Amino acid sequence: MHNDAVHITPYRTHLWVLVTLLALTFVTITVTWIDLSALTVLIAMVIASVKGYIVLTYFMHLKYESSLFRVFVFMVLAIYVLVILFTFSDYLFR
Amino acid sequence: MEHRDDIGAKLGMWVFIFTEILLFGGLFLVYAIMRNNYSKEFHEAAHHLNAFIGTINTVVLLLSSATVAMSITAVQKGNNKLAVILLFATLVCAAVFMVNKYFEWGHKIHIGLYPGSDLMMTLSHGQVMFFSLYYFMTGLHMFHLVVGGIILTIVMIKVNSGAINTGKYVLLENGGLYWHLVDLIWIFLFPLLYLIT
Amino acid sequence: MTEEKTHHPEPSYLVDTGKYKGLMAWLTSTDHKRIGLMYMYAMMIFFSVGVILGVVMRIELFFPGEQIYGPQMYNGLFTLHGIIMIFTVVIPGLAAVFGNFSMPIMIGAKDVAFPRLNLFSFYLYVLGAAIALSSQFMGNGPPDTGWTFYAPYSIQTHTNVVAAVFGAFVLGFSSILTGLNFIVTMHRMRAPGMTFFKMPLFPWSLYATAWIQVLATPIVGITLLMIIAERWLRIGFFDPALGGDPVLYQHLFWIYSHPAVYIMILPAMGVITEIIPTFAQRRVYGYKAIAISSLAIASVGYFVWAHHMYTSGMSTTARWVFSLLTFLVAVPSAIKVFNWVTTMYKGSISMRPPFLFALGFIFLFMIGGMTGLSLGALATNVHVHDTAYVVAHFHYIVFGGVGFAFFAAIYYWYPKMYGRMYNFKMANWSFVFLFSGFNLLYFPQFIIGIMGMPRRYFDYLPQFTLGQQLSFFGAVLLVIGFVIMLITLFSKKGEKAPDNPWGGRTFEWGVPSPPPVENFEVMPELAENEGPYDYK
Amino acid sequence: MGASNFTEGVDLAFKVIFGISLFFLVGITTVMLYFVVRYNRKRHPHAVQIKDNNVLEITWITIPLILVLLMFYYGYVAFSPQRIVPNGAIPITVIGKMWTWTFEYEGGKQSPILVVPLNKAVKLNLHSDDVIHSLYIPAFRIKEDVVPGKNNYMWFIAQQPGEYDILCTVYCGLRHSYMETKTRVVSEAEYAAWLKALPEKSNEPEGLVILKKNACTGCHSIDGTKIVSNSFKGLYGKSKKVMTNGSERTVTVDDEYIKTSIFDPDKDVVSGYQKGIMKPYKGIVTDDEVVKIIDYLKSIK
Ligand code: HEA
Ligand code: HEA
Ligand code: HEC
Ligand code: CUA
Ligand SMILES: [Cu+2]
Repeated sequence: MHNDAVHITPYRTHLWVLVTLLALTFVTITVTWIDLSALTVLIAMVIASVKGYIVLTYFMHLKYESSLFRVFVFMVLAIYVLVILFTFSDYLFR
Repeated sequence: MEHRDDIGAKLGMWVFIFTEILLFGGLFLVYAIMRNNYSKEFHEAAHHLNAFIGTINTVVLLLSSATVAMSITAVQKGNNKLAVILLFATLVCAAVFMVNKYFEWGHKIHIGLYPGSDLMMTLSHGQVMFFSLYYFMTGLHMFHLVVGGIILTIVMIKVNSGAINTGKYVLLENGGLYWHLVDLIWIFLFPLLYLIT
Repeated sequence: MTEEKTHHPEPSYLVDTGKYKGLMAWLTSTDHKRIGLMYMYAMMIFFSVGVILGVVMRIELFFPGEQIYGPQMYNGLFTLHGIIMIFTVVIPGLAAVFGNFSMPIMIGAKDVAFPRLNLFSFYLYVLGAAIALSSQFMGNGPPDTGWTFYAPYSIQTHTNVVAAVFGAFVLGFSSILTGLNFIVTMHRMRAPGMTFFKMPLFPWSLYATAWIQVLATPIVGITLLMIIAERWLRIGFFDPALGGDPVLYQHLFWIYSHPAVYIMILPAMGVITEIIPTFAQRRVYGYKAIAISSLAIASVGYFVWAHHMYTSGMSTTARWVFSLLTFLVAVPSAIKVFNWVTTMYKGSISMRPPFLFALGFIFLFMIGGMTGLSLGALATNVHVHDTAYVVAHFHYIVFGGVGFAFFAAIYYWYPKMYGRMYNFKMANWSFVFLFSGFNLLYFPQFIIGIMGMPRRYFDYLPQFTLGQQLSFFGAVLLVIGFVIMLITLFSKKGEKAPDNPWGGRTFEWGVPSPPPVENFEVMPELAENEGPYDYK
Repeated sequence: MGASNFTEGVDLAFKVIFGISLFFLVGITTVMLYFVVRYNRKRHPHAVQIKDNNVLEITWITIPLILVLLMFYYGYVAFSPQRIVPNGAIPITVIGKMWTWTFEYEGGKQSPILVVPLNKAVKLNLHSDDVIHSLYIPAFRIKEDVVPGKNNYMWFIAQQPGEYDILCTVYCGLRHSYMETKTRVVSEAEYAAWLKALPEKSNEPEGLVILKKNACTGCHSIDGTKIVSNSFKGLYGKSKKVMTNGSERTVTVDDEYIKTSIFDPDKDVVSGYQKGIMKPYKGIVTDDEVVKIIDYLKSIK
């Protein structure tokens, strides 16, 4: 099955991940103080996505799971993005 | 004979997480459309939210996610005692989050800002929509937080009794995955509701 | 071990071996075969209710004007008819019954991955159906929104919409858990040697179905919750009076409910793909093409939802984008039809009832699907949208397709389920009545639809009278056929069935009829050069 | 020539799609039946196993693909002009309300039927205050939803004089199937004369205007006929049996009773009716308007 090599993430990694996430949180907050109008949303979402990526890879252990799991996650997110895009094909062209 | 398949169990959990992602996905879609329709009003309404409480809650949730992740490491290394402490820390974080939310919602409801209230009816459509979404999204998120909290409590008891151990800890992993999902959703909720003013 | 087993064959799953006896033994069983049968019994009850409601509608429509009851009742009738048929019959349908009964055996597993979760989904199903039905008797009376619950009407009407919506929500949850269970089962529990591309095609279709169940159902879940919130809390996502957008509701509803039609049809196609090779004694023609077309239908089918909304005031861009995508999804269906027919070429065909129903399926599905094409095209849709034409289209596919596949599946696996045969002659007669009644009932609806007869109409203009009356007679023939079928299947016990009455090749025909509790005495395996359909 | 400028295009699209479909339906069914007979077990006891053929698979992917794209094309071509309104089209506002249609012409004149001049482009601006309806003229092959809170529209050129049905196709409640009217296509001169003869917008009593505006008249007539519920004619001052909290009592229709009937109709349900048919109009009809309604009801005693 799992060719026995259970991957143990060291505590240190988790702490670093936490620090990174906290740092990114403060980046978002400061960025939104500066008013960049529409860009603000974009930047905030990009940062949130980066944070999400980190949570998925490290906390949720995707990095060490079989590639099937990564394919699935990618597929699900891709479908969701397409759903949004197709819905906006209505709202943006009204 | 109970047949055991840890990867299968984890796969099941992931698939469940996908459904949760799409459940919230539906809400995020509504948010996106409404923001597109009422961008100015959303802008104004977001000012009414307390970004400070939101930030604290973000920090608390990230912290709790890290402790859950570390508790897995602890169990893998055979240190159940540390794992229990870490899980307990997670639950404390969850409680802090809930208390904060209680004050946040309580304050709004106190000044009469809730769906269907008289004050709400005087606001513009876009603002009403923002608050409707705010209550619905954070409410649903909180519901998941409570469910996650219950799961982790059970897990903690099992770690404590040794039913979860170095040789068998997929339940802990799955509980953790669920908890991270709750965190993941907040990561997107927080800027969308509190920050983008 | 092995020696012992050959002497004492294991008892069949129909024999109570556990702690409980009788009914309790069934209600607490986590055996996938028993759960499958329980789904079937429950479903037949709901189905019968739905059928009666349908016939009651037809009686009222026999003449224009009010005959025996008023419009409020009619509106309640088609709503309940739609809710029962869609949410409790065809969506769980073949996946819940035969997915549970046959799929684990076909892939060489002892059970599904999470047997207890499986039983839990069954109870959720019963609970959800009960809640949906209770809407009839509580509060302000039967909901009258149609099964689509379109806002803002569903927010404003005073009937008991919340119960119906919540019932649908619970049913959705049950469906998600079943899908989850099947995905894990098919990933983790296939027999040694059975790669994905050696899996039989019914499991393949269930695999594609399961992904839709898991990925589309949550969207309708949250949408239904929003409807409840609107009714209770004055949260106005879809209510224009509060700044909401009713068209957004339609998007969200169909993001699920279009893929849901593929949740219904894919397992049906899977069943047909099993039946044809068995009765033609021929390897499935185009195995890979059929397997991949299931995935193609599932994935492209996710993105065509707005073809239900061409007249809703969407942007022109969205209209043509969705029309184009709709046409793309028709192609994989065509591939399947071509491959089925080619599988019959140079076969050795025995015309047993399951095969007869499979032929009926192909014919009716083609009509349903092809009229779907005229609905997918923009100009023609605008004319026939929300008319009897649509009613005819979906009955042809949902009932002519899924329903006939269901009959075919029952006739096919019945010997395996009960270890008994049934009377072929009676079965053939039931086909004759069902098939002719069906066409007489729904074909006139195409014609009056094109003439301009709107759907959900309690009363109609005189020019549609003839069509409506033909439909009534069709319904009568159908009910006769249905009764004949029930008698064939459930009245008297037939002779004992052999393990492999049809000469099938998939694993379920290698185990005793009825199968033992853990399905296999010796776990099956597929050799390197062996496929699932190796007929000599 | 079709009844409207769209009729021919739509019918052509139908013909193309049905033609292709029929060809396949008949062809596939025939082949299938032939196989069933020719390779019946009696005639053909031993099946021949045949290898998959990729060329064949690709052929029957490509050909249907081309054919469906052709169908898409015909559908698109016949449809796209439906969304492009020519300049100078006569604007008419359509008001869809549970369960009546009202057509408002330039100058605010209103009529319950749609009258349009021959060979002139007409634009219908669709408007609803309650729920979604859909305006459908089968003979013209057009249909578009009337969505509250949204400005949807449709247009057409009527090409043949005559009377055609108008129907509502989105389910909109109790009397959805009665929400129908006619469109009359007349010559330009006749149209002008008709429009002129149409009475100016209401010198009707205010109360009646309010009743019409809220579509009360969809259920309550003002001339004594019974629609869904009792007529308003002669209502005021009558004594009635009503169910209050499950017990029957007799009341006299007075100001107070009418007010509760409008704001909370389920409180006193007139005997013989179900609860919940009439929705509460609290917040929709104002107190002021109720007074005017009562005044009007008194006047048609
Ligand atoms: C099992 C259920 C099921 C299935 C599989 C389908 C399949 C399809 N449906 Fe249907 N549909 C419904 C159930 C289903 N539908 C229901 C319930 C509704 C009404 C909902 C409501 O409003 O209440 C509906 C409504 C509906 C509409 C909206 C109608 C309206 O309200 O205006 C449309 C529009 O595009 C549509 C299109 C299609 C198409 C293009 C397919 C295609 O997938 C069909 C593909 C199949 C074929 C094309 C036949 C096989 C092919 C050949 C034999 C080869 C030859 C063909 C070619 C050369 C192309 N359907
Ligand atoms: C599975 C789906 C299904 C089935 C089987 C049926 C069966 C029937 N339906 Fe339909 N129908 C719908 C799904 C279905 N329906 C839906 C979704 C709507 C839309 C609702 C809405 O508008 O919101 C609708 C709407 C609808 C209308 C239109 C209402 C309107 O728009 O005004 C009418 C009109 O008469 C009608 C009639 C009938 C009749 C007479 C039958 C039958 O009674 C015919 C008789 C059938 C039989 C006698 C037996 C057949 C047996 C089987 C198929 C299965 C056997 C199964 C087991 C043994 C387990 N139905
Ligand atoms: C959906 C149909 C419907 C509409 C629209 C409707 N009503 Fe009614 N109304 C009823 C029914 C049914 C009853 C009888 C049952 C009851 O009392 O609730 C009723 C009862 C009443 C009564 C009491 C009549 C009596 O016979 O004693 C009054 C007054 C009334 N309505 C006024 C109105 C007004 C004013 C409006 C519009 C603002 C309105 N209704 C709109 C269906 C309707
Ligand atoms: Cu108005 Cu249906
Ligand atoms: Cu569809």
